Amino acid sequence: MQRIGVFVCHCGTNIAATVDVKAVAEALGHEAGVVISQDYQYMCSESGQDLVKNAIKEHNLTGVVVCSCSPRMHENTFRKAAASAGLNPYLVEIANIREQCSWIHKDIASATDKAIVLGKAAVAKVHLNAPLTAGESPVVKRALVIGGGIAGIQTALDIAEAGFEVDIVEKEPTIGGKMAQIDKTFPTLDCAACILTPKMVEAAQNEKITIHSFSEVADVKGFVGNFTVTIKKKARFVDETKCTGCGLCTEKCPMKKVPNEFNMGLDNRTAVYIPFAQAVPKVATIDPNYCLMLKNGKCGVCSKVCTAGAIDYKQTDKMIEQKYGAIVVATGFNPIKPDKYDEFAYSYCPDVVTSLELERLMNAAGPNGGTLLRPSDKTHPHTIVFVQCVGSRCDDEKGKPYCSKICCMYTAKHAMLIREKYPDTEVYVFYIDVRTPGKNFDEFYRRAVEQYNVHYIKGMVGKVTPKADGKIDVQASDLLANEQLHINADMVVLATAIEPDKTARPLATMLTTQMDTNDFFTEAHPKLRPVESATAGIFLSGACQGPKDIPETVAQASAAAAKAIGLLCKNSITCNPCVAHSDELMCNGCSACEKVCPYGAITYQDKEFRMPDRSTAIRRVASVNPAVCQGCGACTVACPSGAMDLNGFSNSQIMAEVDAICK
Amino acid sequence: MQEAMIKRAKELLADGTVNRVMGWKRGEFSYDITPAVFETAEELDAEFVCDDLTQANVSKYLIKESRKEGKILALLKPCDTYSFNQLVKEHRIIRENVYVIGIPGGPKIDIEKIKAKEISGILSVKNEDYTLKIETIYGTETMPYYEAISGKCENCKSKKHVVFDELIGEDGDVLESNRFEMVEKLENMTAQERYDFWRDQLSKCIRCNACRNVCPACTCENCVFDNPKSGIDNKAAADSFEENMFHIIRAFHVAGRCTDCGECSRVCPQNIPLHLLNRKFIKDINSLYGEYQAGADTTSRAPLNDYSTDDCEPSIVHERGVE
Amino acid sequence: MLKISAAKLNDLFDAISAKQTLYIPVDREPNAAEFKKYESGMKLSASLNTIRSAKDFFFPQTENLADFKMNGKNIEVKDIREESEDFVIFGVRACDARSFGILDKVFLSEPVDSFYKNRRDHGTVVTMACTRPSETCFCTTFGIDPTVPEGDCAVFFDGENYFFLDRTEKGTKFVESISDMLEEGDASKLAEVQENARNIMKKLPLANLSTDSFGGDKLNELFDSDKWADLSEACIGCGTCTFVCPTCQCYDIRDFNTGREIKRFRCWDSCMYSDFTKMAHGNPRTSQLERFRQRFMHKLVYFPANNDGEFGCVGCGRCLSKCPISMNIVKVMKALEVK
Amino acid sequence: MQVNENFEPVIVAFCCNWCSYAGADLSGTNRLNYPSNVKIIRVPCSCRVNPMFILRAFQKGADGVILCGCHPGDCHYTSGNYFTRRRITLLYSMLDFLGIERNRTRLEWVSAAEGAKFAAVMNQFVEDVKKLGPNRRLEDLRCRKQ
Amino acid sequence: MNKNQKNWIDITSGVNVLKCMRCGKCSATCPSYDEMEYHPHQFVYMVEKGDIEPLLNSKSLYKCLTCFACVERCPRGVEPAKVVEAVRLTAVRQQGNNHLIPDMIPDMLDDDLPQQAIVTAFRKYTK
Repeated sequence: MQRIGVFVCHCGTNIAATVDVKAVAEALGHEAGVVISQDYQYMCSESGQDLVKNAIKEHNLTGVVVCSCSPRMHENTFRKAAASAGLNPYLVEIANIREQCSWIHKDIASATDKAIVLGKAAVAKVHLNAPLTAGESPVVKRALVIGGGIAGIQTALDIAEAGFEVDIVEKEPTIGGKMAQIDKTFPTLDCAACILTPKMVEAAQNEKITIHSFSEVADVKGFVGNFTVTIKKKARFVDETKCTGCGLCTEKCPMKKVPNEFNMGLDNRTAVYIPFAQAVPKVATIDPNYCLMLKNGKCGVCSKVCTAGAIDYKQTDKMIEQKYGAIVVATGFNPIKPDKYDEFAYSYCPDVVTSLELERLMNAAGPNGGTLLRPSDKTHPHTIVFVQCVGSRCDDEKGKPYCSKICCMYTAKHAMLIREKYPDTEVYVFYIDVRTPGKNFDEFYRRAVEQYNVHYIKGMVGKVTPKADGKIDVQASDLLANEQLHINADMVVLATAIEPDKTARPLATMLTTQMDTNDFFTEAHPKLRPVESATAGIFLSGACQGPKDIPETVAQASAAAAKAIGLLCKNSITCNPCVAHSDELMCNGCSACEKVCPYGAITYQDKEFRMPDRSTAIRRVASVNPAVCQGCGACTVACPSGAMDLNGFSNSQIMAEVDAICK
Repeated sequence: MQEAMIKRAKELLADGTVNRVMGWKRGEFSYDITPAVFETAEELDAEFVCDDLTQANVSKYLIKESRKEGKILALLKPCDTYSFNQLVKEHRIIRENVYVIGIPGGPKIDIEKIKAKEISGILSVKNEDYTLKIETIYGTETMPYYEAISGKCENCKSKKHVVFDELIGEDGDVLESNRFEMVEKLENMTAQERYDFWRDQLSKCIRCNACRNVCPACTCENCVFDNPKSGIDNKAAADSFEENMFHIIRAFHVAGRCTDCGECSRVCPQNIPLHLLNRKFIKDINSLYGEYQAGADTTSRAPLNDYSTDDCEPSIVHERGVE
Repeated sequence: MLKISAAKLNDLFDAISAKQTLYIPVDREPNAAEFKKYESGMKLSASLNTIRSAKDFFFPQTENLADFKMNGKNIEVKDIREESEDFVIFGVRACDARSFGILDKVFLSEPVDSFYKNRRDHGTVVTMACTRPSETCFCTTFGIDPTVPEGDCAVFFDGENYFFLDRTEKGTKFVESISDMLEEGDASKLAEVQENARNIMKKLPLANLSTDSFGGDKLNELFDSDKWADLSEACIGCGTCTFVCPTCQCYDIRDFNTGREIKRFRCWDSCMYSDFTKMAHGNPRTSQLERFRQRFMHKLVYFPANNDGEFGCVGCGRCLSKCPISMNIVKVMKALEVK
Repeated sequence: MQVNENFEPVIVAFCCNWCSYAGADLSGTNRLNYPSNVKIIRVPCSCRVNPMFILRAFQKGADGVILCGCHPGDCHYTSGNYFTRRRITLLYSMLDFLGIERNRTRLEWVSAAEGAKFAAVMNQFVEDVKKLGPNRRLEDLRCRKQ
Repeated sequence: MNKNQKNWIDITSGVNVLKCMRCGKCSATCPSYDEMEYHPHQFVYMVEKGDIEPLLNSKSLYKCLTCFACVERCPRGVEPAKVVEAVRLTAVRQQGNNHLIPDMIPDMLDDDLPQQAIVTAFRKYTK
């Protein structure tokens, strides 16, 4: 026989003003199984909790119903109180008579009636509550970082620092990401390479870190603490262990007309290549789309010149499988291609460039060795126009709806650098708003205006027209002067929007994490859990979660690392016990539940059963991994036989509530 | 055709491909045909029957039979292959243990249709060039073949065998049928008319469970209506609600899995048009989530175990037809 | 014999129903007759028989037995029994009429089922002689003469007139109550009609079905027969045969919680169901073979063993036409027959 | 149609824990009124709601049943409410097919931020059900309140 | 501020002027800019404020070629040309019934008339 205690809270006057709490306690006291029914001023206070605890001990309660505020508020409080009094915490039910009763009704009679019904429903439910014990699942002490940009590198370094093994998977031949392509960084104007490359080397040299460059994540199985990831190591046709990175092959390769991705296609590289001098790992890669040997079987020069014998034309993609306890996503961003904005003439005028292209043009390791020259005729530009918000802040059809966040600052940086190095050059920046929220950011922008005399014009460029004389006519509006301008420019630089990497969406599917409509990963909570995904054990680092500058990226990378370390430190994790479970005797093995499970928590086994007619039979039955199951209950409805049920929200419990309410 | 089936079955038994044959056995009269498993050539010769009156869908028996020792030969009509395939998809039938021969389908004759013409004392029914010659105790009667076509064959959806190891006779195509005609007619009624129609029909239900037990989609190890733990178990329709409840839940449980084989309505002793409930779901699924034929393949996702982010809202119910 | 012309039959029905509730078989749709409460203008079905048997009148499919309430630790029981009203069932066939005798043996022997008895006491069974049997009929196998049915009052139709023969006290009272509408008539043509029907009975395909191999003393050999496996193989375990059967009398008692009180009710059960007579330890008959065997053993062996050799089947043929897979008592009897 | 002014319908609302239940809490926090006829049952996700529960509510005396979940795309469990949407669309369509009044059932998406919407939805729903009167077409006579 | 007028313009243009983020790209792109007293971005801004009277009285109204460049290039999909058109219609309606009807156009066609103007007329009167 159940022995249930009911505790009705006044919540000061919050409840008691509209609900006759004494009447509620009295009415619920008559319910079957209820042995004690009390009311109290503040049930969540220490003395209120003591009331519950004492009653549990004194009356040897088998269930507790607290009629109070929302369970979202104090369910845990009362569960803990019950546990400390020796009652299983899952034998506590809350009847929400504040948010869903006293606060919305004015009439005392009807509010009291409703509170009684809600209380009865909770009593009916608690009759069927079963003690639940949270399970434990072991944690594999190794983390995976997907993406080897500054975010991934920082996360990996921090995790390794804490003493855990980390693998970085980078799809390009080298780690470094976008930061490696940048010349100087705002607002300090220090050289990006000078601060990034030491970190790259550190990552390479750290014993705890394994870098899988030129690799991709092919499959993710498992769950928090116990992911099994398949990594595809793409064939680079060079034996990583043998290549010394001497670069001889890249010098001798006869195929020299390959667009150089690292320099944004502004110059060429060879078919066998090392992306840049400080690449990590410094290993050559053969581009099978251009290599004459791989395409036609005729050449083999690199193989001949390689003293290490590292060239291997027969190399194939390799799959490696590894277990991880935590996964950090750091897939980063790409600038969009501004092709579709005809008015900016990007697709046909070589002197209209994107900001990242300008970075390369100005970089000492770039195509012009650091001298800013127009791509078309390699002359020195005297008038440069910067256009802000290209593809950002648009409506959905025209581009990205969000602000790309970094453009205002890097444009100020570019303008300043140009004015500093080439004082004879006039620089115009067309802006809609200048957004500089960040430490020393506005000061930086003001310097561009005040110290470097960059012409900031509020207005947008409407049309860019290349002219026969090689000049570019830039037609724009100056909103403050209320006039339309024509600027005879030599170069136009577009501050293009940034978007998540294309690989992010398929990856999100594999990880069962959520994404927003722009393909940025969604954090578990925008304020309280900004570096975790909603899927346990998956963390977010850097621009994959939203546009970020370098300091923010590094901060988030370290935060994600801290979260991952927090997980990896545990030997095992406690699981939510309100999970689905399958009654094997009733399971048909039809796979319906598996199809609707968003977490892949359901697997099937062939098991031998003694059937009702005393025969034995091998049957396919479902089993739920309680560590993976999040307890949504989708499977319970998909299951036609009712073999699937959910702890804490079982069919019989919900029906008991329905019955009590409809009575 | 029956001879060809017996001949081929005997060959397969003889060469050891199969050790049993799932077929039909003749009865006391020409129409009381019982699904049966044959183990020898002699049994086949003596009792096997597959004629115009052989209606039963035997695919559900193969759940159990495919779990026995050795391989069984199943003779499946086109509509039966859909049920069979759906059961393979749901891991209920072990495909490797069944050798499937696709046999021609209907239209089959339903004896009830003949009896409805007030022809009684039926001793035999012969199809003579699409006229039925019916010998009765009270003399010989005739009626056109098409007037006696079984309800389940009236709106045949397909003559195609979706799964087979070999065929006897030819394979056909998926047909254009007007099988949703009656559903549409009901949809166009007022809610009160629909309510009256279904009250009239479902109040006839005696909860004999024939529809459930014959249904190839109802293969639960333990049906929720038999399971006291489910909270909705009941043995009898003690109230009109329970008549509704049983049929709504049953139709919902087979929604997206029902191949529209028509067995439920065929076996109902009270002639309740139960298939209309299933067809309503099929029609809704087709129109709201794209054409889907359960059993047509073994790989696609069942519509209720699938979704699209731009699915319609349930308010679509309010926007359609008559209230 | 007292008679009424066919043309006046409905006047008679109107007269009866004015005094008490009258049930007659009517056609719901072709070949689907059912007993309905008579309302003026309803036409007596010409079908041989109804889909459901007439047993519902005395042993309904579901029946509320008692209501009770939990009040703290007390149970408050409400006796809801009420005296039944008088009623007449008209047009019961000989097979169903005999089935009442079989049900009586179960429900009226000690302890008497008061719910059943109440209805039985108040119901008058007016039977109708068969003139046009069907191929599925085999009542003669169980010693029933369909041309002279049992019941409180038997009615015979010669094509023009309905003749009334009272067979019990209740029947006499019934005939008296309608005597003002009846007239004395010439029953000579009736003998011819009966003779004709008897001749047809002899020619029926199941006319030679015999019960010689069955009975209370054949328990062991029949129970252990190796034929059951084959016979039950196709059985899908539905309750169609049981629920259309006029003699099946098993029921289950269940409780239904309405939220305010608990209704204890009984409902027909079927030995074909997997949860039939399920107890704490499980089901005593775990396979469909055992359940299938139970049904036929009960009708052909256990029932006669306890009831002076009377079989638990009346040969109405309903299970022959309604079984989804066409397995039935005739096939079972033929298979188990000792030749 | 005659409207019984005194008719107080029993309304069962199933609310998912993450959005709609929180939305209901929010309407309480904001002191937004809706009738006390509405009684909420908390479920982890709208996809936990079995059609059986909805029918059970009608059986035991509910006059209207409303199901609330996160907006499509916002499900805490990624996809739960998409399954809900299909299941419930088909179920409601079937109930309509059987002649059950359309306005007795509803599905609404209410986020944790939409306290006002929650109250508005409930006000509207109760009003609609009041117009329909007591549930007669899908009731169990044994459970009818005398 | 004339609320009715503003509402009418909002409805007839189908434009939500609140979507404007004041980037001025419409004016940057406008071929008739120099001819205008009020520029496309000002049309949007002034309609938003309900400051419509000056627009109705300005010749700018008739300088818009309805070339749709601003519609094409507006990053926010505001469609300034439709706002201008709506203001123009307001002016037309205020003039009573003495405005141009489509049937009158063929007679008025001039060989020297720029192609653009004809297209504009078509756009304007086939709306």
